[in-house]
Amino acid sequence: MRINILIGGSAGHGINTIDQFLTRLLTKKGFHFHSYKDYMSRIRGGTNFTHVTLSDQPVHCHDDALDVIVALTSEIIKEHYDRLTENGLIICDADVVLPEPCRHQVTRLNFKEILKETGNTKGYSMVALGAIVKAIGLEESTLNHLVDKRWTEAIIDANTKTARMAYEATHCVLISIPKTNEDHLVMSGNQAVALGALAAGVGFYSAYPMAPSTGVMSYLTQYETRYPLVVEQAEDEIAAINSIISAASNGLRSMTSTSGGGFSLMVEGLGFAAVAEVPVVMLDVQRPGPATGMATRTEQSDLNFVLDASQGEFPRIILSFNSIEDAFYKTFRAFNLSDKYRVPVILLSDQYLADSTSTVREPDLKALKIDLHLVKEVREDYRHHDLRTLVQDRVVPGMTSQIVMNDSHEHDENGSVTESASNRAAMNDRRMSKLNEIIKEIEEPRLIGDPEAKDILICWGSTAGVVAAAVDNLTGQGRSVGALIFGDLYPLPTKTLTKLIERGARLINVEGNYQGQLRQLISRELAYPIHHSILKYDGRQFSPGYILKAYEEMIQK
Amino acid sequence: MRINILIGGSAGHGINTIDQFLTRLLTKKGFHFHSYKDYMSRIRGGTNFTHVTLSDQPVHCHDDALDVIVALTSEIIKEHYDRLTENGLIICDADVVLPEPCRHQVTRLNFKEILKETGNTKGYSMVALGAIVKAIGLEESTLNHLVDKRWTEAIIDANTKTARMAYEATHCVLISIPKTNEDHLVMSGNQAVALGALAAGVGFYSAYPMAPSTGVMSYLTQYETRYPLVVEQAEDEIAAINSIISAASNGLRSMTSTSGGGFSLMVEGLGFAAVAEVPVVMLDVQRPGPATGMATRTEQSDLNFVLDASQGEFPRIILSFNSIEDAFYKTFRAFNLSDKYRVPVILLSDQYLADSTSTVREPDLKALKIDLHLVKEVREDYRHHDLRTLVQDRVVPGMTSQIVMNDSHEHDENGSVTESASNRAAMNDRRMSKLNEIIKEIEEPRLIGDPEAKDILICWGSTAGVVAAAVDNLTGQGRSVGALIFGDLYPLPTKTLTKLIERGARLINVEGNYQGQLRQLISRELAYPIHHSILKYDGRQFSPGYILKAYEEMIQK
Amino acid sequence: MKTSPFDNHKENTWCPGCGNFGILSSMKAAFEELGLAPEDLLIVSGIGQAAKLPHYIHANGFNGLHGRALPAAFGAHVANSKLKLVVNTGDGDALAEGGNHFIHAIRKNMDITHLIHDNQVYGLTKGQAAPTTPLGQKTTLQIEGVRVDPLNPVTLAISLGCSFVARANAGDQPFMKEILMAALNHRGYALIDILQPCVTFNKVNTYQWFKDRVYAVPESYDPYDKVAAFSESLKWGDDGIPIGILYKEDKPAYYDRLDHIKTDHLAAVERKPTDIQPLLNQLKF
Amino acid sequence: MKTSPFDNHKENTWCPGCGNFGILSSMKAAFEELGLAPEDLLIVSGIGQAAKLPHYIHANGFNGLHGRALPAAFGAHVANSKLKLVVNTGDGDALAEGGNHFIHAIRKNMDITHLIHDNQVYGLTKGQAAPTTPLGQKTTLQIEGVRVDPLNPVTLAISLGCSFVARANAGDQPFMKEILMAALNHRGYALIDILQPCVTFNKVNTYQWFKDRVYAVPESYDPYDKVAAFSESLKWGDDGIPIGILYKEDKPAYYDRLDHIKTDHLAAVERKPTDIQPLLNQLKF
Ligand SMILES: Cc1ncc(C[n+]2csc(CCOP(=O)(O)OP(=O)(O)O)c2C)c(N)n1
Ligand SMILES: Cc1ncc(C[n+]2csc(CCOP(=O)(O)OP(=O)(O)O)c2C)c(N)n1
Ligand code: SF4
Ligand code: SF4
Ligand SMILES: [Mg+2]
Ligand SMILES: [Mg+2]
Repeated sequence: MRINILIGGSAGHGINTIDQFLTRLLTKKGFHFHSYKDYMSRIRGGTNFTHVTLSDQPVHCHDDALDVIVALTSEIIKEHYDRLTENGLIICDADVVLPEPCRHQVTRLNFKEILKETGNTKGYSMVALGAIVKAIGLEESTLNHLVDKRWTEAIIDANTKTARMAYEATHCVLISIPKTNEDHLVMSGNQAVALGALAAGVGFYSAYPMAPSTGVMSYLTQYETRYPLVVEQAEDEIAAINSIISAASNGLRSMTSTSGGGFSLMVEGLGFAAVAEVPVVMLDVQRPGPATGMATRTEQSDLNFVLDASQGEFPRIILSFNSIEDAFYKTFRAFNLSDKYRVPVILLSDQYLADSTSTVREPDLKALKIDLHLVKEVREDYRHHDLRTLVQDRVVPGMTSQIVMNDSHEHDENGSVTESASNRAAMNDRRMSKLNEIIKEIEEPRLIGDPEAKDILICWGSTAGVVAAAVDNLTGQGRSVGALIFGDLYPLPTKTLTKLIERGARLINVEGNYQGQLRQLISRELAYPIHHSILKYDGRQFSPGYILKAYEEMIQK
Repeated sequence: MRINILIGGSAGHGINTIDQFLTRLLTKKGFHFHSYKDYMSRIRGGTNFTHVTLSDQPVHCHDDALDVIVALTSEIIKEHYDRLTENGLIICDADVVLPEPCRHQVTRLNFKEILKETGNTKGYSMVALGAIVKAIGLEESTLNHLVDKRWTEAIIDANTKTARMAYEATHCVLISIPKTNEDHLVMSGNQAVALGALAAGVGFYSAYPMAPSTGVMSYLTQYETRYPLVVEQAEDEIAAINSIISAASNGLRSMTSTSGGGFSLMVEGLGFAAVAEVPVVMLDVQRPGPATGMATRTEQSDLNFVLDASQGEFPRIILSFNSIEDAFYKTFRAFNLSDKYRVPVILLSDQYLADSTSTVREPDLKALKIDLHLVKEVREDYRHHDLRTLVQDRVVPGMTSQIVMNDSHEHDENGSVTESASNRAAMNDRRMSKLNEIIKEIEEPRLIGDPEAKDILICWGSTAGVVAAAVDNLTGQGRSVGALIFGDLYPLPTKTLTKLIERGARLINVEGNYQGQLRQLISRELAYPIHHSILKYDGRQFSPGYILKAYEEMIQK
Repeated sequence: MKTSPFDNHKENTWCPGCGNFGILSSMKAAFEELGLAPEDLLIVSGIGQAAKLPHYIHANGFNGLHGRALPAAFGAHVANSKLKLVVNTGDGDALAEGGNHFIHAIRKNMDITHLIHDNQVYGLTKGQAAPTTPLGQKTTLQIEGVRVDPLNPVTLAISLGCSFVARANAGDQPFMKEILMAALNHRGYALIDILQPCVTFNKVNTYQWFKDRVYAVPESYDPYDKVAAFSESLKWGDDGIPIGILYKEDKPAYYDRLDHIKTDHLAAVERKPTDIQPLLNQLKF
Repeated sequence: MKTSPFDNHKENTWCPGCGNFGILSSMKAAFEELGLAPEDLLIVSGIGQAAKLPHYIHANGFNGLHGRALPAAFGAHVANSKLKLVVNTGDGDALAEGGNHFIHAIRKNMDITHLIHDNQVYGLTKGQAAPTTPLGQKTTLQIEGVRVDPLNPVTLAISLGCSFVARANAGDQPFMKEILMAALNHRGYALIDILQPCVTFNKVNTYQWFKDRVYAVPESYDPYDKVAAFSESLKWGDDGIPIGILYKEDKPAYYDRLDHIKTDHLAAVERKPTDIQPLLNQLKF
């Protein structure tokens, strides 16, 4: 059972604060939740909202129907009123305009009045919190947890008092839902990446700010001292990629993050890392393109781009995140893969996932192992690009007395420039053949729902959560459908896919882009056409309802 | 009938000068020729050669077998001796080491001696020219044409004298070949692009030097005054692309050229041009990647890259050059296509084609028409990104009193930033739907050889010439084979291909890259697998012999 | 409120109180006073808060990529040198992502007015350090304070021989308008570093902070003395912050260096394919 | 010929007589005199003739992308600040493609020695203008002469507060070696602009041309006076070309600003996934 709460207003209304405390309280109370942010590319004003979905089960996406709308502006009602369930509840400020007649329960609170009374002029968020806590049936004592280490006692008192008043003034109570007793962590998509990188021992992180990726850097920067780690804001993305390549070539695990526009500037560096066989991890948090596009919106349209970005040909690994928890593990794994094969690893996230927060099972850190694949003592016969082997540990300057050359040209086994035709062909073979090794470690896509169903939805990245919810829903209706969820994307794992094709399943690709880019990749690699697509490219993430509707329409035809 | 002459030495030996004069003399005498350069990425020393193929028919590639080797260093003999035909001739300097025993005719000239005698110390090239002219059976008077407007009378005299001495000293005479009476032009691949751009009315050209593309800029810069035209060396490739976008948005036809590394830096700009619907023409003269790769070598490995370069999704047109003549027309056409559809056009050349020179039929300039698609008077209902139409003339500042906004975000019909979901989807539809219009103007690949043959070779770009020679050769042997030659690459023309697939032809792709990138594109677009490939990725162009051999091996299996 | 022919009616998304509003008004006022019409102008920008400006003014606009406003201005200038070009960039836009273009655009001395909205912070991306953020200043990202030395755009421009270098204070609109008019009247590269309070992310360099520190260079100041201008430009913070025209140099503007171009509107030149016949003739032997 | 522990036996592809040979020899001599071993060094470069240098010396090398030597040096410095970092770039490499990194690398004052092989031309790509090519000088591409103003790397570096700025002449190896040693001994960003004749493409700025014009700054010269140094740096050409140490500034080097890093070899720090347990604990509510 899931409850959906949408809380919206203008930038400056503290929607973020409401979200942050609400999700903390929910976690404390043993709920699972998923919360995503919809905000405009501006600092003040406009219309922003956060959408919190809570449950006793892990949640990976939002739903279409809303149980509670908290509206600080009339726009929020205008936009989302239609989504309110029959028993749904509206909590709103005094001047918010509601439809006439309003068929729903309404708690109208005079925010300003309450705040005047408690002398807490900036406490908008506390009013909202008090009301929501009551609405979802939690005890008043829950509000005792409205604390933050940056607050003074006086602030805490005023806040709690404010929230209590709102609690009291809220009359409508939703049926409360079962809780779990597990201990979860709360993280955002961007945080999960930062934590995955720290777990992997990242020692250098350089990036240039760019929504929606900046959160990774903001998180890491807080822990520079503890790890120790250097986080440096670069002058541009070109500097970022080139400095991490160099740091990595000196044995330090290094990473950069950006969105598509910044990735564009890193393209030359990507090829350099590949030819020099220096391991780097690059995160692309996708937003709608082309060019500046939509800074705070979501899309899955960079797959084609990162698949073949940069001149010439070289191996690379592309992994996408299916959930926040997955983002942690995939980032960790990216470093090991990159070091082992000495190839760049590109992580694909997107605004929806990056800016979402959810409960996450606590990772078992002891089960993780860092493998740097560095040469620790002088090796007489060392060759930096050894034609006799594909997978080799590497020498970095200053770790032994051995010297080494990292080079951006075509080079011989020792990194010296050469124009020899035979060397060129051999080096190209060496690099490209790595893909045959890498594919052995690539994870097959996950098949969920009915594995024998006629219809199999295909998706990747953050769309996984939405597709899973849609499949659950259909299964709940007693219908047979499955979904194939891709996390690892390149080299494309084809075993499961081939089996589905062989048994004649009808494949339907569900992607947040125009062209159906995973569909294109499958077609390119398997020469197999997928004829059915559910696509969305309006800057917003799918919802389960959207998929269901599109699916129904599709099968009707 | 074709005669192949290879002339080689060190950088500094004047190999270029020999090439330049030899090809001029040949043209004067009514021959067709093709000449390509193989040089190292250094200014002095090393081993460079030029390979001239002459014929009474237009020539688009070199052959494997050599009729004449002119060797100024022993390395040239070491590398190419095996290619000399039985009746072949060696012309070499006194100290050049020949194989023992040498089964061939040899004219050994003491270059230094001759030069001492004629007092023409820098005349290496003239000695070589005199000898070659004799060797291929031309009259001595041919040497009267050794003139250049930069030379004084004294220089001309000394040069002619030098060449005459060498002519006399050369004893071996090859059977002379028939000539044509047509009047041809002589151009290099890079010059053809520059001329095509000038014919199209290019008014601004900005680029950053990068081999093997720099020749385009060097040629254009000579004619700044005449046209009038601004040619500006940019501080980097990012500046180049952004300034041409802006110039084009102000109604001036603009272009940039680079090689893969520079293209990497232009990727963000490419997407910007597309979203702002500003027409730009970009030339990528391919060289082997990744990264710095091999500056003066050739490859066809940027197709995948340019196909999806830049974040997000947008329409683009990709055209490749099948010959030097074709480079002229494709460049001209690129501007008209770009202006009509307001999409970026990417031209794919490569080092082999760019640095080659050949005879070219004189274009009929009167048959060409420039179409700028600009709005010339104020239009009340003008919308810069009109959702009611796909193909529209555009307003540029300062041509009428109408004002206009060019923008890199997702925007509404007037170029204003908007975050509206429905607008986003509509604009994406508008942009991407242009591809359906563009495909109507895309040229189908050319089918040569036996159109009904079982085996059809597939190729693109400069490999066309080599494949055509291979097909000629097989046809000459009485064997049935065809070839499908792609010039226009994206949107991929599929009609001819589909017919071949339907009639069950066996497709064999021939590409100068590792992955078979056109094969991948065909697979992606048609979900049709091509199982046979002839690939080369050692930094050198195919030769007809290489293809024949690979083809024989393939069919043997 | 006064209306202007440069008003447009798009929603403005700057924070209330932002220094950019003053810059926008002063620009409009300067344009009006100079008798410019919307179609005479092309307002070019990159990406950032400052760079939103072309959307808020009724005139031709070019809102390009982050950091790339100057190459864009260059291209426009080549195509149509009759357009009055005004470039609006943030400090990050102009000096970080776009730093290379800045140093090279100045070398061309093209005829533009370039405004750096110098808020010493990245506004649009929520408060990270800009190249002009003082050493040690704390930001949303540099939580322990910036650890690299700040870059002074005025000093940099003078060292590069920029032909017009000024500084203005967004809190003083009349003064700013005067500087703007002088810049617009200058033939060549006119740079104005505008002290622009970001009321949301920069709590140090506020209207008051600037007000307490700025001083106009005196009448006696000779902007043609490069070494003196360099010396003056080094002043900052509690030592006072000079505003006004700090440096000038007489030299040919870019278009005046193009001896071969006889038109001021290159895009309007009629061209025909047959124009290249002479070049083809050269290729016959 | 003297041999050196820094000799390697790769074929050198520079033109005979190129100024780069002198730079290479002086570098080897300076390293020897300072008692450095090949494994202590990391020679970083971009792409160009100058940038081939790491291939011609027996030491750790990093031959990166055109224009990107400085970010590469930065990454290496972060990973292992014990390495002696020497960056070799062409003038195009450092100031055109890499111009943005130049201005920002100086702001960090990282501990490197940066040599600009200033041949006032693009050598490797056959003679186009570099940012340092004089106005009006003809090149293989600028056939009517360069029409944008040249950029003076020394002036630029001084204006940015680079902590060590010098100029040397490739035609004077003993002097160059002294400067190199001083730069290598400097903690912070040491820039040396080296006047490097390109015998193939620059027929103006030859060995003789430089010999006739260079002068060493006198003993009395105070490199700590920024304004005076700026003024001195403006001298060029027939007015004489100052060589020697032109500017110095005492300020913390990059690593000394990293209060939180207690090691000089960050890449050697042992790390375990369990290190992040405290962070996970913070995410429990
Ligand atoms: C290639 C690229 N990188 C990063 C960004 C993200 N970005 C947008 S504006 C901006 C900086 C804004 O700071 P500034 O230029 O000072 O302008 P302000 O908002 O302060 O006016 C950044 C980093 C982008 N749009 N494009
Ligand atoms: C991205 C990119 N653009 C262009 C080039 C081509 N390129 C190589 S070296 C060079 C410039 C060389 O000049 P400079 O840096 O002054 O070095 P020099 O050869 O004079 O020592 C250029 C433009 C490249 N390798 N990469
Ligand atoms: S964030 Fe700062 S610069 Fe941006 S609009 Fe708000 S006050 Fe202005
Ligand atoms: S071209 Fe110039 S810089 Fe390059 S090696 Fe030759 S002389 Fe030296
Ligand atoms: Mg700013
Ligand atoms: Mg140079």
